[in-house]
Parts: sequence; structure tokens; C-alpha cells
Amino acid sequence: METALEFFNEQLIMIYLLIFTIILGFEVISKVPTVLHTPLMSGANAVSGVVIIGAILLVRQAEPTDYVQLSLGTFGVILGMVNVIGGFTVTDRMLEMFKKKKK
Amino acid sequence: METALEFFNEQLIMIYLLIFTIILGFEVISKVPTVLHTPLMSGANAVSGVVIIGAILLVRQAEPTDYVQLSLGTFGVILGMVNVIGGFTVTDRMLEMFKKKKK
Amino acid sequence: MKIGVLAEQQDKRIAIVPAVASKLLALGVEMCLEKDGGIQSGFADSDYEGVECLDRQMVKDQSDVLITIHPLPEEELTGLSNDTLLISEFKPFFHQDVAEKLKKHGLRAISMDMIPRTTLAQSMDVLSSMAAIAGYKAVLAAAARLPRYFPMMITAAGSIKPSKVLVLGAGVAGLQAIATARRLGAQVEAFDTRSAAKEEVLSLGAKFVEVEGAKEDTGAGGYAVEQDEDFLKRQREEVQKRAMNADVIITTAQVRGRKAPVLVPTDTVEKMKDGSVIVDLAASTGGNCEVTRNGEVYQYHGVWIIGDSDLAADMPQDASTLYANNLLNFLKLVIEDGDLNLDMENEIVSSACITK
Amino acid sequence: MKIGVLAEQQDKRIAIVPAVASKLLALGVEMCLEKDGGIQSGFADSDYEGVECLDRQMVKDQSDVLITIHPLPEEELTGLSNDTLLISEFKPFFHQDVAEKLKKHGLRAISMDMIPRTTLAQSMDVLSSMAAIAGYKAVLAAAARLPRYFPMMITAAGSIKPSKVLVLGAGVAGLQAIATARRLGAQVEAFDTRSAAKEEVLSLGAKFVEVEGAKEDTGAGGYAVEQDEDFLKRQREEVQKRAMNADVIITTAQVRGRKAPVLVPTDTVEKMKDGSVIVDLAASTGGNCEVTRNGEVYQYHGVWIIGDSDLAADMPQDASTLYANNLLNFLKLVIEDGDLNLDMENEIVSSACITK
Amino acid sequence: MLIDTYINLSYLVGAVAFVWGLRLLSSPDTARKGNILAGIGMGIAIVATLVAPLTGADNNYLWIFGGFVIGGFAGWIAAKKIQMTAMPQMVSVFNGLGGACATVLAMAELIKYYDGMMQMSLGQLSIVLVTLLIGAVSFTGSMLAFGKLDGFIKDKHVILPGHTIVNLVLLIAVLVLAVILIVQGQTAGIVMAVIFLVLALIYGFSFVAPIGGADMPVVISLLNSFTGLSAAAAGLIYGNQIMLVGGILVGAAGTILTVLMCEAMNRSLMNVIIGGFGSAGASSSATDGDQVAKVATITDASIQMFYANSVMFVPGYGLAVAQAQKVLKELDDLLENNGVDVKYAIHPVAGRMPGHMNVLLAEADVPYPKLLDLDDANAALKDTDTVVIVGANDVVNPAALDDPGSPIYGMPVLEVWNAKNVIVLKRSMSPGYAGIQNPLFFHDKNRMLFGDAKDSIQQLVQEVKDM
Amino acid sequence: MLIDTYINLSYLVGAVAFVWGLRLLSSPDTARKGNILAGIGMGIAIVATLVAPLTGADNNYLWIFGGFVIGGFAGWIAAKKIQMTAMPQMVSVFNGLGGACATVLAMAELIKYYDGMMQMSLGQLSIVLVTLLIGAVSFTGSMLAFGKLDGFIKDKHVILPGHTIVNLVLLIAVLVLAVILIVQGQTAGIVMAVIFLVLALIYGFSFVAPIGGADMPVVISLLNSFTGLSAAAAGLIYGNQIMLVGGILVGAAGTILTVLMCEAMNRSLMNVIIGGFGSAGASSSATDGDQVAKVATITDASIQMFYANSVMFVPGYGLAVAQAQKVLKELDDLLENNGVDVKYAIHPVAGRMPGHMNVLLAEADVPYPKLLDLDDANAALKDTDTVVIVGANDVVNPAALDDPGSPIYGMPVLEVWNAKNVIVLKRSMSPGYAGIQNPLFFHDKNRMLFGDAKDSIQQLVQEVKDM
Ligand SMILES: NC(=O)c1ccc[n+]([C@@H]2O[C@H](COP(=O)([O-])OP(=O)(O)OC[C@H]3O[C@@H](n4cnc5c(N)ncnc54)[C@H](OP(=O)(O)O)[C@@H]3O)[C@@H](O)[C@H]2O)c1
Ligand SMILES: NC(=O)c1ccc[n+]([C@@H]2O[C@H](COP(=O)([O-])OP(=O)(O)OC[C@H]3O[C@@H](n4cnc5c(N)ncnc54)[C@H](OP(=O)(O)O)[C@@H]3O)[C@@H](O)[C@H]2O)c1
Ligand SMILES: NC(=O)c1ccc[n+]([C@@H]2O[C@H](COP(=O)([O-])OP(=O)(O)OC[C@H]3O[C@@H](n4cnc5c(N)ncnc54)[C@H](O)[C@@H]3O)[C@@H](O)[C@H]2O)c1
Ligand SMILES: NC(=O)c1ccc[n+]([C@@H]2O[C@H](COP(=O)([O-])OP(=O)(O)OC[C@H]3O[C@@H](n4cnc5c(N)ncnc54)[C@H](O)[C@@H]3O)[C@@H](O)[C@H]2O)c1
Repeated sequence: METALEFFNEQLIMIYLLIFTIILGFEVISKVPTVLHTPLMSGANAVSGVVIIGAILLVRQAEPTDYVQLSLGTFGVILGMVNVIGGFTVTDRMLEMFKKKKK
Repeated sequence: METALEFFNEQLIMIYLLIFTIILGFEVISKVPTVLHTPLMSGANAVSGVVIIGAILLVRQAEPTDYVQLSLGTFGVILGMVNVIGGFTVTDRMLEMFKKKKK
Repeated sequence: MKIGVLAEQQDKRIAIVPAVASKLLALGVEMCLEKDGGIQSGFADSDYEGVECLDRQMVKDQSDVLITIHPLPEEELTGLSNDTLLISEFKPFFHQDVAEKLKKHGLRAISMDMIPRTTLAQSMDVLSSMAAIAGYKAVLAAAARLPRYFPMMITAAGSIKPSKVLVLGAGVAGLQAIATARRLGAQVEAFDTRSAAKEEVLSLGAKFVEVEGAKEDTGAGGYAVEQDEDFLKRQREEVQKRAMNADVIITTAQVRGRKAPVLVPTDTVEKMKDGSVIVDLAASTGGNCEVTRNGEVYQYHGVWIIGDSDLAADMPQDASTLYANNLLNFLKLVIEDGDLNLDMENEIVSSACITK
Repeated sequence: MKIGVLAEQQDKRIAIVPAVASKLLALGVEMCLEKDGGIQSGFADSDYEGVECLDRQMVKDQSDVLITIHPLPEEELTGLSNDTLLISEFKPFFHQDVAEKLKKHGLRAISMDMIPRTTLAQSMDVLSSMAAIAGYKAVLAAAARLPRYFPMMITAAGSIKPSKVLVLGAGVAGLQAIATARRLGAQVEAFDTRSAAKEEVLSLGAKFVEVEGAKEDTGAGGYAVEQDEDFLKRQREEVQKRAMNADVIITTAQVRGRKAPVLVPTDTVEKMKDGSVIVDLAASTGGNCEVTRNGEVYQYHGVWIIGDSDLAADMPQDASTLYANNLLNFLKLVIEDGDLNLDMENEIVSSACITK
Repeated sequence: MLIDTYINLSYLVGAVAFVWGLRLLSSPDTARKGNILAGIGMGIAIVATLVAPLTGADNNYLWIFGGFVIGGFAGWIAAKKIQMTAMPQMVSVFNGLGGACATVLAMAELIKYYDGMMQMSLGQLSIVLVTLLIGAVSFTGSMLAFGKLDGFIKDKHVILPGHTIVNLVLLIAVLVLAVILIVQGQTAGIVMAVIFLVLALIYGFSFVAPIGGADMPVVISLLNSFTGLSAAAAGLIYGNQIMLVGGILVGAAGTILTVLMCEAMNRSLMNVIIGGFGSAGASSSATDGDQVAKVATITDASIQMFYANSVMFVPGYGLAVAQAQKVLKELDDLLENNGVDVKYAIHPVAGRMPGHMNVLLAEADVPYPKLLDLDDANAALKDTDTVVIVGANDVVNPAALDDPGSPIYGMPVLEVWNAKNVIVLKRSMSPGYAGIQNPLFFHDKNRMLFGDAKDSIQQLVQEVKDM
Repeated sequence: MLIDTYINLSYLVGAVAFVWGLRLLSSPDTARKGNILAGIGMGIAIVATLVAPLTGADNNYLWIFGGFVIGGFAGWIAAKKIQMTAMPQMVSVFNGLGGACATVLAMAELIKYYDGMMQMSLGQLSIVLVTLLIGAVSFTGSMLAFGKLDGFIKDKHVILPGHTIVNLVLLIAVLVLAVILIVQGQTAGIVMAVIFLVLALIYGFSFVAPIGGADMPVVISLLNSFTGLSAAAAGLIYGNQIMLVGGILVGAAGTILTVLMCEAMNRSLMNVIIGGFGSAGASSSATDGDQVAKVATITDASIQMFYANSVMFVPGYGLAVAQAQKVLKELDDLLENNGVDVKYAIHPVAGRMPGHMNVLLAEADVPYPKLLDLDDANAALKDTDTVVIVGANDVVNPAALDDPGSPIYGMPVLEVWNAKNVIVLKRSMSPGYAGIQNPLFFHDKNRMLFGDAKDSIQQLVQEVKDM
């Protein structure tokens, strides 16, 4: 309990940030037309590929001889990269049809 | 320069928070119908009365004998309170006419 | 005071309908009606409550005010007592001697067609109410004669193009014709020399045929002025072009006190499609179409020519009702406590009274 | 093979119009036409390019196929050569002996009114195309007679309520009448015994008069079946109520092979407003109105009764065009390489051929 | 520890309440709730501030509560007593007081600083000066905006020739003084600070002076975002998160709102601020001699229709010219769907031919029972909330009843002024067919909505849909 | 110091790019820009991570770039090769891999932990386990969603009786195991961790199993927000702000998007997850024997119209029944305003009386030149992008041309299948007047939009307005 309170007081700004980020996530999406549901989902998915940062850090921090960590990390990089590149590319393709015009 | 950098790195989360708050402020307003421009302005004005917090702190921190600070602080409390109470009340009155219905 | 209403001799309408009669009685006047006067408009004598139904001569003898739509023929004027007030459409602009004749007989006369075309007087304006009916009826008459559909029809037995209707003169009658033809699905074009007419035509969703350089006289109280020869020529050419394509032409162009302008000359008619229809509402003042015969319907070169300025008489019931309402609104102006009071200060009364 | 077209004796239409004639020639047949046959529909002999214009007897003598709209009178049948194919509306349901008579003369006959009412055959369905015209014309005829406005009019001379139009029988003609009356601004109610009719009436924006318990036979190929007495009685009551308020009644109800049902009995007519109009399109099969006189327009008790089943003939040009297109579509089915080939396997041909 | 957590948590809740409150405020359905939520957030923050343990503080609660009572009472009375139509200027006053509060706080700090009672880093001093500057500008600017809106200060009273130059010079002077103050530190002294304050106050006044009276709402919104920023800056002084977050939020929201308001007027913010234009361009009234016809915005008009129980359309020739019958029907349907009772009053001579309106409205499929003729309409008008006159003129001219000199004296007209509100849709003040001026346009209950009827109605449809 | 600042700044810029990118993504005009912006943000973050100085790290760049090349290439090819119609399942696969990545990261930490190479606090251990759990659920769930959408896994293959109970049991097992792992700390050992992983994977699969194929897009969105959360949790492990912010953002956005998607289907999220319903209810196709008619949503249909160069409406009797002629005209106007060329193809026997369509369209004021008769329409159809059939049936039946057994064989019909896309608006699969089935409904180019024509067109109008 004590530690939780301490954590709270120390990380106060962080907690503000998290909450505001959540609100922002809600806010940004809340008025999207149904046409965009799928592309938006796809775009959000691409952003969630940010987990690749972790994989990069994992590999960079690993001992050059620790092949278990290195393999795991590299596997993570591959997975993340598929998500990132594939995600943005496929979203862009979906959005191609919106390029034409505007009233 | 050095201090600025230091400040930046130390207050990083705070800066995230500020930027996100600004984005949030934009976001929350950006799709408001023109009907609500005035009430919204009024509501935002009421919120800006949060400056009263400062005035309260000023008075509370002042020496009981420091009449300059006490008077200034109390003046601040009065000004702030007019803004807060008046602001919320007037906004509510403006919004009364919206109470009727919804399609 | 007694108001007498005579039956029309050349028309199915009647000047006063039962509903209006009872309102007049309420103003404190007495009323009599020629027997069976309303029968052709669908009003039996028994419908006129409180109104004496007498024979024609008795009505003429007893009435202080005599109301008809068409003026009485001159031979009937002789027997009338002095100072009788006649209310009819005397058309003094076309029959310039009518006032003299009436005065000679010692009669006073209100000519309903002389009521000014102002906003205030519109509720007494029989020209408007009758013209609107004429415009409506003109389209129905044309549609009934035309051997073709008005609206477009894409059917299993072939596609029919919509008929083209050309309306010349966009006054009250013309506008009503435009509206009615559009309702029936025709493609409507219209033309008028008044500059305000363009907007009015467009306001009914029809096309306006542009001919530049029309003369305009806003001082003429809303009536058209005569146009110069060059203009009329160019206009006739434009009309000719449209007419050759038109299935129906409805003409309503009148110029006050003059013969109606000829807008559709013979050679135009000759170039029109077989079976097309021209309805000439200006027939009684000479006609807008060169081959119009007033009061006749006949085929010229395969084109039906309907020359009838009194189409309102074809819808006698509503026409009578509206006419009677106009009269009522006017009479309210001149009847005070059951007695006649022609206030010559009043612009409406003084314009309408042609024997002052 | 030579196709002959005769002028109509009792009608302004002509069975084949120039545009269709040239399409028929393109099928490899020869054609001849009775002199001046198309003149009343607006088609001169010279318009028929490639068609011989002969006198009536020569057309009859030379043709292998003889086309008319109304069947030839019996006396004209005698001179015809054996096996001549006659194409007309023989109405074998009403004239049950017609097939026998024709066979007696050794003639073959196609009755255009026997073409099945299927989607496929619709392009040959003269009943449909003519009924549509009749419905349209019925409204125009009524509006032309009615002494009142169809649309609502709020004017300076008083407010006019919209006319009420009641359409009985919402088949092809009835629906077209509904649409046309609505266009003119009337308030329209309609009634039919077929259950599908309700939706169809509503689909034109009109009101449907509900009478419960109508008999339905979907097996009757879209035609109505006879209804029982109780139903007819309740319906007559309902109709009577509406009719008393109606300004115009248009009746189109037919039952195949029988006398048309009486939907507007005498006492209903007597209760109607003065000047109202009844158009009875079922006049030729006895009429839906008890006092209808087929082919006559007269006033009964102040109500106009227009008994005319052939209103399409009043719009001869478009009617002829549509009729001719229907014929063309049918003839395409039976002409092969310029020769006649009546394929009795084909449902359309076999239904239409009444002398098999 | 625990109490700190509660305080922090309260501030957090307060901040979220502000955000969520503003969010709710931007939709008509929830706006009222949003205002209340933000108010609750404020309450929580104030209570938390009051109970927060302060090391070595004496609290002086009496002073505080005294201030609460006076300020609260004044604010409440002002807000309750003010007329509906005067609310924007009230907001301006409140906003100015908020700015003044920030200025006072900054002055208090400066007094301590120059008294030597307190030290400040360069950064802190800058922040205090910024608070002072923004607060002061917001204060005098708001007060002038109030004066202009209320009408007792006229544009011409306060606009100098070459005002843009004057403003620029003032701004530079203020900034230079600020730099001097920062550089000199404690040696500058309180007098220079006061000069700085005075200059800032003058600049605020001068900033608003050239901006046209019609643009005041935009200016108030802008000044409101200034007040927010000054609150945020004050938050930095006190290291208080909720002041910071709340202030920044208002700053951002106010800015974007200002931009939106400019957009709604088809102007750029720059254009508004440079001023001059505003006073001439979007005039809020049309005058005829000394009579003034008041103008409605699309928004005003749509609110008056949407929140009415009954609306009566009065179509005239202008409806036909604009060919607006179908959009009018759309508006009718929209309103009916929202429970408004919609009728049409047809004057017998409306339009240019007998039955003109009937033809139009039949084309748009308006059912016959919705059309009232003159007598029925005049009977119904007494109980009508909002009358919308669409391109009619002569047929609603009160002169027909009360001006014996008028050429149409004696004609029965639609007595629309018996309804609660009247809106006239036409393109200009020009007369109708009869060629006579219409006193209705200057009637107290009437507002003009200028523009082609079809355009106007289309905009109304859009606006009502958004409600 | 300086380099740290740059890294931090890059992360900040990256985070803002994510937020702003998503924001832009939610409006059709700017969506593409938004995607690119988010992509740039990601690029910045990755570069910053690569160059960030790490104390005592060996970097192993070769491994990293190897991973980049393989993963990037695979992702790019997959995204480019995939068919338009298969994109949702592709997204599902990508999302699953993201989840897998988080799982891998968590496993790597656990291996170090149980090897004793590293210590973790209780909090840290919990975070790692959460990362593992969410990532694993997202992974297997996404893969199953992919299988279902692609059609090679049928609902019936994977749904167990009492599936809700099974899921509940599994969930409890997973949670209990997690608690045990946390309590036992390092003594638990890697084997138990692996069991936990396997259970989590199974749960992910089982979670999605009962949800109907038609609901898969909703599920993908939900799993996407899971992946976001796992990324955020991983961000906590590495103390990396952009992972945290980006992950949370996706978590929130994904959640609200899921809710919106449910709302658009008129369902609650609960309802979707409990499943079963979905497979029966909103079926994505209508079948007749073994033929399947594909269904369009309002959105699909409006996109196909809005982004077309030419649209042909084919009105039929259903237009009249629905009395939809005026809204149809409204849709026409909207499309024309957006540069779409709109025509009407009138079949001679459409409706129930000759000229039925003419009457309707004249009522709605459709200009005559827009109406094409059979021959003109058939000529124009070849160059038409989208055909919208409004309550017509027999008149567009291809059997009339190619099925000699059909009762309407030989009748000329509108050859709508020559256009690029066909949409049929009707209420059901029931036949028209002729009473015969219409093979057009099963045509490859055709999509059905079920519902009353007026309702459907009204929704289309709304949707097109929003574009
Ligand atoms: N009914 C008949 O049979 C008939 C026949 C002939 C004459 N009149 C006369 O016409 C008049 C009818 O009265 P009314 O009230 O209908 O018409 P009105 O008095 O002529 O007024 C019409 C008003 O509509 C406005 N307007 C025109 N176009 C517009 C547009 N596109 N958008 C918005 N507003 C537009 C005009 O003002 P702006 O220019 O400022 O926009 C004008 O003041 C009466 O005076 C009547 O006597 C009637
Ligand atoms: N033109 C004429 O003179 C005439 C006369 C008589 C008969 N016919 C025959 O009628 C047919 C006309 O063809 P068509 O294509 O126009 O009509 P159709 O083949 O009868 O098809 C109409 C379709 O509209 C749909 N529908 C009905 N109400 C609807 C609503 N409210 N919203 C959406 N869809 C609705 C129905 O499907 P759902 O029930 O699934 O919605 C139906 O399949 C032809 O077979 C023709 O031969 C024509
Ligand atoms: N104030 C009112 O309330 C009121 C009432 C009724 C009519 N009016 C106005 O009175 C005027 C006359 O109406 P009317 O219907 O009795 O007119 P009318 O019968 O005298 O003439 C019919 C139309 O023909 C037109 N015309 C004349 N010469 C022409 C030519 N050479 N070519 C083409 N068109 C030609 C006229 O301009 C007029 O519009 C109109 O302006 C009408 O609006 C006003
Ligand atoms: N398939 C096609 O393409 C096609 C073409 C034309 C007509 N049709 C159908 O054929 C049918 C008949 O059309 P029609 O116009 O030739 O019919 P019709 O002339 O034989 O009869 C007219 C209408 O009167 C109705 N009627 C009969 N008895 C009645 C009664 N007692 N009371 C009220 N109404 C009564 C009938 O139901 C019919 O609708 C309709 O269903 C029509 O849709 C189909």
C-alpha cells in the first residue's frame, strides 16, 4: 500500500500523461465516419508495431554471445518489422481509394 | 543552453503532458457546432478561473501580518471567485435553452 | 337598397353565388336574382336563401344596383330607371364609347375590369381571378386536343418524348398556364416583354426565351407597353424557331386599349407539327395568332387553333365563386349601412367608376 | 408476303405508323396501306416510304396479312382469300362466337388483346399501352368538364379546396389516372380488389380505400376474379360514401369475359355534387356505373357521365405509334425471312391465335 | 504521505473533469452536464487546495473565506441578473477579472522579490513577468470588449489613426521593458515593475481598440485563451499541476475556438485583429434612417426554430424566385421529427399569380392540411413560437393595418408580429411588389436573415441537423 | 547530455506524430497523410532507438539489420500482394505478429530472470507477465480471426459446446497461474513460465473461437487494442516513453473503435464477445441452395458511388413502393456536386404501369436528359463505374438473355453486369413481378444492400455527406 502511494506521488506527472493519452486516444477516434473504421484499425495496428523498439533494445543490450537472447530479440525484430512495414503499407493501399476528391 | 537541455531532459514527462494537453484542448473543441461557440467560450472562461487556486495559496502562505500580501491575495481570491462562480452560472443559464430535446 | 343579379346570356357563370349572397344580405341590402340564373354553375335558386328569384324584367325593374359579368346589350339599357348602378366588365378601353352610351341612358356604371392592379385591390381584381382560370383551362384544353402525351413516357411500346409547351405572355394567365403545363410533365418555355416576367417565369421552374431590347414602362401600372417594330420582328423570329418545335402554344399577350400583338403569324403556324395546338387567350382583342378566329376552334393546316378569351366560363362553379368574392370585396367598399356610397376619393372606386 | 393495313372506320388511329412500317419492310415483307389511312393520326401517305397506298378493296385483295385495330365487320370478311391472317383486337372473351365465324370464312386470326399479360409479352401488349393512354385521357376529360379546379388554390378571391378524385380499379388505366390526377394537384383515392393493387396505389402517392375480404385468384394471370355478393355490397357502400364526396370518379374495373361490375349505382350518382364527373372506361363491357351509356357523354342528375372505353383514340398520334410498336414486336415473333411462321409452341403466339 | 496522495488525486480528478467537461460542452446534448462537471472539478480543486498541508503556513482562512463570500456573491448576482442578450459582455467581464487575478498574483510575487523577501531564478522571474503581462492584457482588453459590446463605448471613441503602428510600438516597448527587468534582476526595483504593469494594461486596451464591435465575441474568446495562459503561467509559479493543466487546456481550447469563430464568419484571425474591417464589414444591423433592423445569424435562427413548439412558415414570392420549396420541406421534415409543429401560412396574394404558393408547395409535396389560409393563420399565429418569413414582404406588412397613409392600408395581412419571434429571410432591405418599406423589419420581435432563401435554408438545415 | 536530448526529443516527436497521425486518419480527406505521418513517427523512433547510446552494450547491429531486412521485406510483399478484399485478414495477421513480438520480449526477460541473470521487483515481474499474457492472446486470437475471415476455418470447426464456460475456466486458470508465478518469484522456474505461455496462447484461440465470422472485424479491432496494451506494458519493462505512449494510444483508440464498430452494427461489445449470435445473425451473405449473394454495407456502397466517375441508377417498382424518389434525387445531387456523372436507366417495363418511373422521377424533378431508355442505357453501361439498382428486379435479370428455359427469355433487359460494380437495393431475396429468381444477385460484381430503399438511400446520403 505504502509503496503504491509512493509510486503514485512520484509518478504523478506520468499518471497524468497516461490518463491524458487515453483520453486523447478516445477523443481522436470518437467521431470517425464508418467508412474509415477499417483503415483506422489498420493504421492503429501499424502504430502498435512500436513494440519493435523493445526488440531492438533487447538485441542491442544482449551479450554478443548470448545466442538465446539474440535469437529471441532478432525474432522480435522480424515480427515487429512485419507489423510495422506491412501495417503502414496495407493502410496506405486501403486509403488509396480516398485520394480522388472532396466536395 | 546547458540548463535548458537539462531542464528538458528532467521535465520530459511534464513536456509530454503539456503538449498532450494542448492537443487535447484542440481536439475537444475542434468539432463544436456554431450554436455552442458562445457557451463554450463561457465555459472555458469559467475554467480559466482556476487561477484562484494561486490566490488561495498566496493567502495561505502569507505571514498573518503581511497585510500587503494578504490584501493582494484576498483581492485575487475575490476576482477569481467572481470569475469562477459567475462563469459557471452564466454558462449554465446560456445552456438552459438546450435542455428541451434531442431528435 | 336592392341589388339585382341577372343571368348571363352568353356564359355559364353567374356573378353572385349563394355564399356571397348571404354575406351581402348581412350588409343590410335586399337582393333579387333572375330565375335559374345560377343553374349552369351548379347553384339552384333554392340555394340562394333570402334572395328573391324573379324573372329578368322584374329584376331589372326593382334593382338599384344591377350586376352582370358581361355588360347588358344596349337594347336592354332603355328600360332601366335613372341612376341605376350597373356593375359589369365594360372593357371601356376596347369599347371607348361605352361610358357615353351609359351616361346617355342616365346610368351609372362600375367596370370591374378597371379596378387598379394594385396589391390593395387584388381581392377585387376579377381580371386576375378569371385569368388564372383561363391559364389553367388553356392547358387542359390543349392537352385534351393534342394527339400526343404531355409527359415523357418510357414504356414497353416505345419511348415518348415530353411535349414542348410555349407560353407567350407571362401575366397572370400565362403564369398559371406555365405552372399547369409543368405539372402535367411538359417542357415549358415562356416569353414576355416585361423584364420582371423573366424572374417570374423562372420562379415556376420553366425556361425563359430571351429576346433582347424590350421596351419597358414601369409607369404603366403593370401593363405592358407597345414594342417597336424591330423588336417585334426579332421576337417573331425567335418565337417562330420555338414554335416550330412546340407541340402547344398558349398566347396571352395583351396591350391595354389596343389590338393584341401578333406573335404567331400564319407562316409560323404552317410550319408547326401536325396536330399541334395553339390556345389564344387574346382572341377577343384580335388574337396573338394571325389565324385565330375569336370564339372558334378549328384546324388550320393541321394545327388546332383555339381562340377563346373566356375560358374561365368553362369552369363556371369555381369561376362564379371567385368572381362573386371579388364583387363582394368591392361592394363592401361602396355599401355603407345598406346604402350605396360611391366615395370618389377612393382610388379603387374612382378608377372603376366609368361614368363619373 | 404482303402485309396490308386498313384505315379504321370508327377511330382516328392507324395500326401501323411510318416508322414501324420501314422497320417491317426491313424484315423482308411487302406492305400496302389503305389510302389516307394515317391522316387522322397525323401521318400522310407520303410519310410511309416504300409502302403502296391503295384503295381499301385492293389492300384486302392483295394482302396475306391484314392489320386493323378494330376487327373488320362481318360483311367485309367474305371477299378475303383463304388463309389470310387477320390481326385485330377481336375480344373473343366478349364475342365468344368470333373464332367460329372467322374459321367459317377460312381465315386465320391473331387477337392482340389475347397476348398474355406476362413480363416477356409486355412489349406486344396493346391492352397495356392503350389503357395507359385511356387513364391519362380520362383525367384530362374529367378536368376539362369539371366546373371546379383540380388543385388547391389560396387566392385573393377566396380559397379553393383541392378536388377529390376516386379511381375504381387500379389496373394499368387506373394507375395512370391516379398519377395524372395527382400531378394536377387533386386528392386521389383508389380502390381495387386485387391485393397487390394496394401497394401499387400507395406507390403512386395516392390513398387506398380499404374494403376487407376481397377474393383473390393469383391463378387468373393478373386478371381480377368475380367477387361475392356480400363483398360487393359492403364495397358499394364504401364507394358510395367516397363518391358523395368525390368531384371526379374514374372507373376502370373489368372482369375478363364478363359484364363489368357495377360499382357506382344510380342512387350514388344521384347523391353526387352538381357538376361532378364520372368517366367510365369500362363502358364497352356494360360500364361500372349503372347509368353509363356506352359511347355517350351526357348529364345525369347534374353529373357528367362520360362512357368511353376507347379514350386512347383521342390521342391518335402517340396511340398509333405505341400500338404499331406493339404490333412490330409481335410480328418480329412470327415473321421469319420475310415469311409468316406461326410457331404454336410459343405461348404468346398460341394464346393470341384464336383460330387454331 | 496519504494526505498528499489525496490532494494529488483530487487535482488529477479536477484536471480530468476540466478536460471531460469541455468535451461535453462541445455537444448540445451534453453541454449542460459538461459545464456542471467542470464546475465540480473546480470545486474539488479548491477544496483540495484549502486542505493541503503547507509547511510553515499560517493559512489565514478568514481572509480566504471573506474573499470567497464577496467574490462568489458578486459573481452569482451578476450572472443571475444579467439579461439573456447581454451574456457575452458578462463573460467578457468575468474573463477580465480572471486576468486581473493572475496579474495580482504576479504583482504579489514581484513585491516580495523586490522587497528582498524572496529570490527568484531567471526562469522564475520570466514566468512571473509573463503572468503579469498576459493577465494585464487580458484584463483591460476584456473590459474594453465589454464596453464595446454593451454599446457605451463606440469604435470611433477609441480608434486612433494608424492604430496598428501604435500597437506595434506599444508591444515593443513592453517587451523591451520585460527584457530590462529580467536582465537587471532585483536591482530594477518595484517602480519599474509598476511601469511595466501600466504599459501592459495600456497595451491590452489598445490591442482591442481597433477591432470592430461586431468582432467582439472573437476577441473575447481570444482574451479568454490569454487568461488561460496566464493561469498556466501562475501554475508554474506555484508548481501547481491543476493550474498548469487547466490553464493550458483553456489556452488551447480558446485558441482553436477563436479560429473556429473566425472561420464561421469567413474571416481570418489576422483580419479580425488588424481590425478596422470588422467595424465596417459584418455590421450587426441594417439601418434605414434612424431605424435599425436587427440581424440574425444562421445559428440564432436555427435555435429559435429547433427549440420552438410551433413554427409557421410564411412563403412569398422570394420562395419561388429562390426555388427553395424543396429545401424548405426538408427543413419542415427535420423540425417535425424533432417534435416541432410546422405549418404554412398562405396569404391570398403571395407570389405573382393566384395560387402561386400552392403550386410550389404541392411540388414539394407539402400535405394540404399543413397550409393555413389567411384567417386560420392569423388565429394560429398568436400561439406560434417562431414565424419564418421566406421571401415574403407585402403580405406581412403591418402598415396595411395601422398606417392610413400606406397604399396598402386596409388589406388584410398575416399578423406575424403576434407570434413570439419572427425571422425574415430575404436578400436585402429592398421592398416587395408594392414598392413600399416594411415596418415589420424594424419590429422588436423581428430578426433579418439576409441571403438567397435557398442558401439560407440549406444552411439552416445543416445547422438543425447538427443540433 | 545533448544526444540524450535529441533521443528524447525524437521520441516526443514520434509520440506526437502518432497522436496527430491517428487524428488525421479519422477524416477521409486527411487519412492518407495521417498514415504517412504515423509512419514517419515510427521511423524517427526506430532511428532514435538505434543511435541511442547504451552503457555497456554491444549493439549487435548485424542481427538487428538482418531482422529489419527479413521482416520488412516479408511485410512489404504481403501488403502489396494481398487482394483488396482480403485486407482485413492481412491486418489481423500483422496484428498477431505484433502481439507475438511482445510475447517474445516478455519471454526473453523471463529467461534472463529464471536464469538468475537478472533480478526483478514484484511490480516488474507482474508487468512482464501481463505483457506475455496480452501479447499471446493477441497472437493466437488474431491468427484464428484471420483463418475465419479467410474462410478456411469455419465457425463450426472451432466452437465447443458451452464455450463460454470453457473460456471462463481457461481465463481463471491463466490468472491463477500468473498469481502463483508472481508469488513464487524466481523459484517458479522457466517450465512454469512456458506452461503459462501455452495456456495464454490457448486462451487467445479459445477467446475468438465462438465469435461469428461476420464479427471478425470487431474482434480484430479489439485484439489490436490488446496488442497496443502489450506494447505499452513492454514499454514499462524498458522504461521507454514512446512504447508506452504509443501503446496506450493504440489501446485507447482501439477500444473506442471497437465500440464504434459494434454500434455501427447495432450490437453491444458484450454481445459480440459472448458470440454465437454473430454467426447466426448478421450473416455476411444470403444463400440460395449453394449460391451465395454477397452483401454490401452502407459504407461499401457509398464508397463505390462517391469515388466513381459515373453512377447509373436503375429504378424499379421498389423505388415506387418505398416512395424513395426524392431522397434518390438528393443522393444524385450530392454525387453530382462531387463530380460524379449520374444517369438513370429506365427500363420500358419497370414499375407497374407504363411510364411509372417517369411519373416518379418527374415528381422528384429529375431533368429529362438524365433519363436513358433501354438502348442508350445499355450502350452507356459499359463505361459506367457503379450501377445502383433501386428496387428493380425483372428488368435486370440476365436470365432473359442467357437462359432459354426462363419465362422471360428473349426480353431485352438492362445489362448492368457490364458495368464495373453493381449494387442492388431491395428488402430481401424475394423475386419480382415475374416470380422468378434473379441470377444477377449471385453475380461476382454484385453486392446486395438489404432494406427498404428509402431507408437505405437515406443512410447513403448521410454517409456520402460525411465523406
Ligand atoms: N398573387 C398574385 O396573384 C399577384 C400577382 C401580381 C402581383 N402580386 C403582388 O405581389 C406581392 C406578393 O407579396 P409577397 O410577399 O409574396 O412578395 P413581395 O412582397 O413581392 O416580396 C417578395 C420578397 O422576396 C424577396 N426575395 C426575392 N427573391 C428572393 C430570394 N431569392 N431569396 C430570398 N428572398 C427573396 C424580395 O426581397 P429581396 O429582394 O430583399 O430578397 C422581396 O421583398 C403583393 O404585393 C401582391 O399584390 C400578387
Ligand atoms: N411497367 C408496366 O406497365 C408493368 C405493368 C404490370 C407489371 N409489370 C411488371 O413489373 C415488373 C417490373 O420490373 P421491376 O424491376 O420494376 O420490378 P419487380 O421485378 O417487380 O421488382 C421490384 C423489386 O423491388 C423490391 N422492393 C419492393 N419494395 C421495396 C422497398 N420498399 N424497398 C426496396 N425494394 C423494394 C422487391 O424486392 P423485395 O421484396 O426483396 O424488396 C422487388 O423484387 C416486370 O416484371 C413487368 O413486366 C410492369
Ligand atoms: N398588384 C396585383 O396584385 C396584381 C394583380 C394582377 C396582376 N398584376 C400585374 O398586372 C400585370 C398584367 O397582368 P395581366 O395578366 O392582366 O396582363 P395582360 O393580360 O394585360 O397581358 C398578359 C401578358 O402579356 C404580356 N405581353 C404584352 N405584349 C407582349 C408581347 N408583345 N410579347 C410578349 N408578351 C407580351 C404582358 O407583359 C403581360 O404579362 C402583371 O404585371 C401582373 O403581375 C398585379
Ligand atoms: N406482366 C405485365 O407486364 C403486365 C402488363 C399489363 C398488365 N399487367 C397486369 O394485368 C392486370 C390487369 O390489368 P388491366 O389494367 O388490364 O386490368 P383490367 O382492365 O382487366 O381491370 C382493371 C382493374 O379493375 C380491377 N377490378 C376488377 N373488378 C373489380 C371490382 N369489383 N372492384 C374494384 N376493382 C375491380 C382489376 O383488379 C384491375 O386492376 C394487372 O394486375 C396488371 O398489373 C401485367
